[in-house]
Amino acid sequence: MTDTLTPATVVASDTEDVARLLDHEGRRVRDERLEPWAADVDAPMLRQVYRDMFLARRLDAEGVALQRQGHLGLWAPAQGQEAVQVGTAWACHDDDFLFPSYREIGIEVVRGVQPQDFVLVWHGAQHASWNPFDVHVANPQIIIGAQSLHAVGYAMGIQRDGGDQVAVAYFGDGATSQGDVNEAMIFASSYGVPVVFVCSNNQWAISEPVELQSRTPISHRAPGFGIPSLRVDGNDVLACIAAMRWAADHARSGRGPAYLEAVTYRVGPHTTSDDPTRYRDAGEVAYWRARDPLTRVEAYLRSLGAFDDSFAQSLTADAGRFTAAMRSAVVGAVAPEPLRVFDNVYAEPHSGLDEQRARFASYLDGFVGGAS
Amino acid sequence: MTDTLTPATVVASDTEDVARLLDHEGRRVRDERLEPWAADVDAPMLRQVYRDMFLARRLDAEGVALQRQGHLGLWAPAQGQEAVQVGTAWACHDDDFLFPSYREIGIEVVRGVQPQDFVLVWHGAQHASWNPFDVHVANPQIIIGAQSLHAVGYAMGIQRDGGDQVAVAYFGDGATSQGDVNEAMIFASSYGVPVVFVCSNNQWAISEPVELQSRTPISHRAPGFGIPSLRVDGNDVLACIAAMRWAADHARSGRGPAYLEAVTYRVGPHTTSDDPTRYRDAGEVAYWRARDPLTRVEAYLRSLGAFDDSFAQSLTADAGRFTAAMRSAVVGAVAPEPLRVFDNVYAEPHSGLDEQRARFASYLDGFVGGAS
Amino acid sequence: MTELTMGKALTAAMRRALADDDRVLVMGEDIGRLGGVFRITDGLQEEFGARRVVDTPLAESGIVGTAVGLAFRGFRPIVEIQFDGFVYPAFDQIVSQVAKLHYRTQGRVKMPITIRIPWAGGVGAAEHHSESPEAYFVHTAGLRVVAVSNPQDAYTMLRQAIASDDPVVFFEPKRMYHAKGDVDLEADIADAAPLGLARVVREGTDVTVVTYGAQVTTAMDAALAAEDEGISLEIIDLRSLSPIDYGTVAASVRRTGRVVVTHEASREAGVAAEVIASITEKCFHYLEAPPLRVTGHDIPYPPAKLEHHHVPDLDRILDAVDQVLGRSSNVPEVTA
Amino acid sequence: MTELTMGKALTAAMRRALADDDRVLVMGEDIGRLGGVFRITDGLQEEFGARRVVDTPLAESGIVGTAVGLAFRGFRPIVEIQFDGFVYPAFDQIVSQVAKLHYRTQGRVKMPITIRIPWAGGVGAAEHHSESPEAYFVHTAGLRVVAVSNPQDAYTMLRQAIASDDPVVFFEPKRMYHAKGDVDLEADIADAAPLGLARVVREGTDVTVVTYGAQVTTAMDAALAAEDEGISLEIIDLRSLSPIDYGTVAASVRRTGRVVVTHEASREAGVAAEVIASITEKCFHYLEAPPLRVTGHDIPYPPAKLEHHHVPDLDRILDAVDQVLGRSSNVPEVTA
Ligand SMILES: Cc1ncc(C[n+]2csc(CCOP(=O)(O)OP(=O)(O)O)c2C)c(N)n1
Ligand SMILES: Cc1ncc(C[n+]2csc(CCOP(=O)(O)OP(=O)(O)O)c2C)c(N)n1
Ligand SMILES: [Mg+2]
Ligand SMILES: [Mg+2]
Repeated sequence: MTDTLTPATVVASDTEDVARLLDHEGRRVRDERLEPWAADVDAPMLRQVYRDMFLARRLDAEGVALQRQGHLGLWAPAQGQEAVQVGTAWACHDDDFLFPSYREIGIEVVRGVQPQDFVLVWHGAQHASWNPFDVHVANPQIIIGAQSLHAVGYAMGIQRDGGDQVAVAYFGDGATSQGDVNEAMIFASSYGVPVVFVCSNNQWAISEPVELQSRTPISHRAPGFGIPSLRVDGNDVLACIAAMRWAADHARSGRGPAYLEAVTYRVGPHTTSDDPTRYRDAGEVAYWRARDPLTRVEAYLRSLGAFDDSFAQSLTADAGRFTAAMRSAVVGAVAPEPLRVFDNVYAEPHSGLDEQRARFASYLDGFVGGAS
Repeated sequence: MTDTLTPATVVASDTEDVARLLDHEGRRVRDERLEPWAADVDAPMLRQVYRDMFLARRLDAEGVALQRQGHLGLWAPAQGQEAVQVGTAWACHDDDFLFPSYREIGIEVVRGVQPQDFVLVWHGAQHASWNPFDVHVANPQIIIGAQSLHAVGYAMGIQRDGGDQVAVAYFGDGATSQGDVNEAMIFASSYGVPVVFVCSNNQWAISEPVELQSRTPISHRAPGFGIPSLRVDGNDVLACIAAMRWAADHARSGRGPAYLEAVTYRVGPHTTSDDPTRYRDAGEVAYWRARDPLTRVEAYLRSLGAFDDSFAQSLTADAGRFTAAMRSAVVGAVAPEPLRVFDNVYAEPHSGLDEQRARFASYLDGFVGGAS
Repeated sequence: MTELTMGKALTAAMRRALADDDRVLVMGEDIGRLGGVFRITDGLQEEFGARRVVDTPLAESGIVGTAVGLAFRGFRPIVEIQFDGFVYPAFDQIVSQVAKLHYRTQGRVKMPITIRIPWAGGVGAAEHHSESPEAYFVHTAGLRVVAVSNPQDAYTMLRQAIASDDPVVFFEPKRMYHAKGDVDLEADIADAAPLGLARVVREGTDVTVVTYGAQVTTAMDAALAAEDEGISLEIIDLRSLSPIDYGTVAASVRRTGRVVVTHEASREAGVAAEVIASITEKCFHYLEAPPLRVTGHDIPYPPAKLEHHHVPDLDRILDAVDQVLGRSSNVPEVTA
Repeated sequence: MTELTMGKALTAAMRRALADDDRVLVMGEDIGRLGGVFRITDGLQEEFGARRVVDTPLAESGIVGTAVGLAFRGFRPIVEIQFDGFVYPAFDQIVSQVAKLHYRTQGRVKMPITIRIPWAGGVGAAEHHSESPEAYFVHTAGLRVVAVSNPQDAYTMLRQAIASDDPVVFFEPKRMYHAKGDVDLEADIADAAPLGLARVVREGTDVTVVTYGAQVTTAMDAALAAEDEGISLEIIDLRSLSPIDYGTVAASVRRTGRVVVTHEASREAGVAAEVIASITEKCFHYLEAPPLRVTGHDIPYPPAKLEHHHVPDLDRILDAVDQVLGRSSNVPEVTA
């Protein structure tokens, strides 16, 4: 009888029960499940991957700095999560459409999002910056889990168009508790659409540990919905590339959705407003700092003789140019025009709003020189 | 690696892959998982159980008749689902609190709901009839899946009170697609509360077959959430009793939630407004009619020498009295007082509504002899 | 001209949209083989296939959320919510995504989604099957909201809604599904009155009665009854609730000086409050009497046997007409 | 009397309720160890334990739905929604269950649930963190809705809300969390003004300004500025949005004959429309000018750098005051 299933005894917080290709020291280890998907990842490619991880790390630090200096209202640090973000994005085709949450800096780096587009939203100038159709990345979602359904709907569209893209839904461990994320699995499985779910399990949803959301590893949920899943070391970029290639290939080849749980860690605070010392130990953070996703790629590249000082210098120089551009986009930025608040509420004229806009314009005109 | 889980190959619509104690012919078969929980179910008890199933069947037919004759606005037939409803309710303690959907007639029969309380709602006189605290059954829920969270919340209350009750959430196969039902599993598992989920998989959600909701057996979902589950023959009342005893014992003894999928069939239309010939074959219905849950208990009782004509006559007589009382509750019922529409919107005075009520009362007084 | 019920007019509008534009999809619960519980999508799956007329799993947030994703991919989904009371699980996706995405993305991502809702009461239904949630959507910037009252509008406005690049919440009064009327199936929608305009459905001189949906019929009945007493009612069918066509309403009120607004939804912060606040602002000096509301009470929708005490009928409208004409002493008093 | 911020006053109210009644629970995201993202539940879990101050999984429908079940079992849950924009996933449980269960069950099942919502803008937050959804709940029969404007009310009204046998949606203006004021922590809540009453927070003779929440402070600032110009504003803090205390509002309007209603929420079918429609009905013959609204625009909440063009400020209130006094030529015209 297939129905006397009992839950697994592994707990959600067991972070070592994962598929891995690079160990904490950067040594190459084997994983039979992943090997076929990593065979062609050579040193030149891994240097490119590392470059994106490095840029994500620096860009993130600059975001924190700009927030501390008052140029941004908020920043959601991604430090420690570069491997899953950069690795999964690298594994995709350029026209696969990614639906991120607010923390997925790394995937946006891979897709070539421009410096100013990382900061204008947190600066408060706009709700979304880049054009999603240029980079095939939707603007970051703040409502937890909502984007998972958008990804599934997009994949329904791919299915109808006969396209060979996949859609990717990115979300956190906390998000798995939302009805929407579960409904997304149900719709995806029912229709067998080409979507990949990527859960970045960074152990925390603000102050809530992952065990509050799930007693079993999050990856265990998907099979119950008819979706194959893989639990991967989210700090091992090689494993993330391989796992995502498996998942995307599964989806792309018409076999329906696939699910990845990437076990990782949010080294920084939830956002710059958060004080994580209220809810977690320094020891835990230290444990994870020792498992840094960048360090192990660097060590691996060094062992291959593919990491030297000139490479390091070029990374730093590139990142410096990038972060300088971020900074200049917000430092001394001019405030947007007041009437812009009315733009794009509707795609077509709306008599009610048009009247409000006209009234407000004439109200502003009533001030000498217009309003501030 | 525990995470290369792949979905089961059993499909949701495989209705024979179930735990069973009475086969279609009413012969006792063994199931090691269920045996311990059925050991003490003897013929006298099974006669009582059958009595409730029989009453549910008759009561249901009377509901359909009353609707056809214009005394009820609607009726949601339960024919074919008596075993799961009556069996699971029999397995509960009297003060276990049950949260049903609109179709759970059988559990209400077991709990002694009165004749008029089965019809006054469909008659249109009230939104809910019995006092839930008298019978420990909430009034039927119409919003699909909403009650699953109420059951979990109630179980959180039991946990806090140190009570030894369990809460039971009843819902259909279609309901499993709702975010709420999934969130209910998440909360229940996270807190380890004493709740049992009972999914009556009757193969259809109005016109939608269960495969549209789930590619895998519904019972396969629960373990991914850390909840043990069992897939049981929902037309075998003995199996339903045993399975529910296992589940309730699991929950009651502090081991957290449990989940049953009862595989059954809705023999009638979704409601009296539905025309199932538009979406399903006569052959399918015939197949299931041959697996009628009452017939096999009758056959089993006969094999035990515990079913004779006088028993049958007493059942018919009792049911006749019951259905007559149902009928007299609605035939020629007086319309409720108009001002009753304002009652119980709030528990405490509300100046806005009180003013509306007063105005409407004086408006009604303006008609000669008041309004109809 | 073809005589059609409102239900069949809606079906015809979707059939036409599906035929004209292969990016149009219909999705919802039981809309395929069954043709919907009201049969509004009857025959569409057979004609256009299950890829374009899509039965969905039973989850409203999922339906609307996937429609958003389809819109991202350039589709124009028509979503059927089975009954008014089942739209609430989708509220987050509607309010935080459908309504806001065009604004959020500075116009880059369009949301040409039509959300069809069989709507309101008067049909003797069970709880949650007779809700009037339109004010929630009217209060939500980024949505257009329309409510139809007759087969021709049902046909034309549904086609316009599907063609609109904005999301439209489309209310279909259940108790009018079987009402018949002539429908011009061939007319070009570009020639029809735009989606945002109200219509004077009966001219009159004494009192302006503003309404929409099934209440238009009730108001017309009231106008006939009033005529017998020598009172001339002008009836305005708003048709669009966001935007509201205040030009048409104000022009009428300036002539009559008296206004009654009626709808079935409850009263507090409802659409009638909006109409009265705006009209008072725009026409204050023309008003001869306080504008009055005739609405459902501020109660959950009552059991079927009591619904006729909740849904405003002809008598309640006439009572308000009498009040604005000063013919009734039943003028409201503050009770507190 | 103790000087407290509004935030601390709210904490004190919950501490007192938890201490007085062991059926009271607090539940929400991050409210335990962290004490909530605004620290409003700071220290409560430590004091009362994780069984009574409960961190929940990240799912708002789940939070409210389980609160309903707890109410079935006789508990009195206080639910914290982390930010205003995250209440929508719980909308179905609030509208179809919390609001309707007492009515549905003919008074047998009480829903003494308090839903606390950190509310509205003006704090430079990201999208979805500055919503003003109160009209949705005001339009929903079966709910009580209150909005607090100062520390003393925050303390008293939260205790009253928790003690109420009805569900209360409790709005806490984020931009006032750090505002300080004297709070009487010992007073008996039975002696306080009942939950449903408005309060005249400043007496005046020329124009009645009706508002609530953080806008009370803005209106008071406007009153000071107006005073300099010799204009006397009467400011009413509604406090309760369902019910609305029309006795207090009407008494004022009968004296001043002029009224401005201001809130931050958008305008169409908002609370101001309700107030104006009701006041026009109740005080028509006392009105010297059309009542005006000063509200947020009918737009999604804009990016932080633009929010001061959306949230009505002192100048926009004074502009409307000028209009109702006929001192401005900027009187609205119908554009259509
Ligand atoms: C519907 C909704 N509820 C609550 C929040 C507030 N919130 C923002 S982030 C967050 C935690 C998310 O945790 P997780 O999904 O693990 O993602 P992470 O932040 O760890 O990347 C919460 C509760 C929200 N944004 N949306
Ligand atoms: C939120 C919501 N959406 C839609 C409906 C309409 N509806 C009523 S019953 C039903 C099918 C339910 O199927 P299932 O859960 O399998 O239960 P069954 O009727 O088979 O017992 C639907 C779609 C509803 N009542 N509530
Ligand atoms: Mg997380
Ligand atoms: Mg079913």
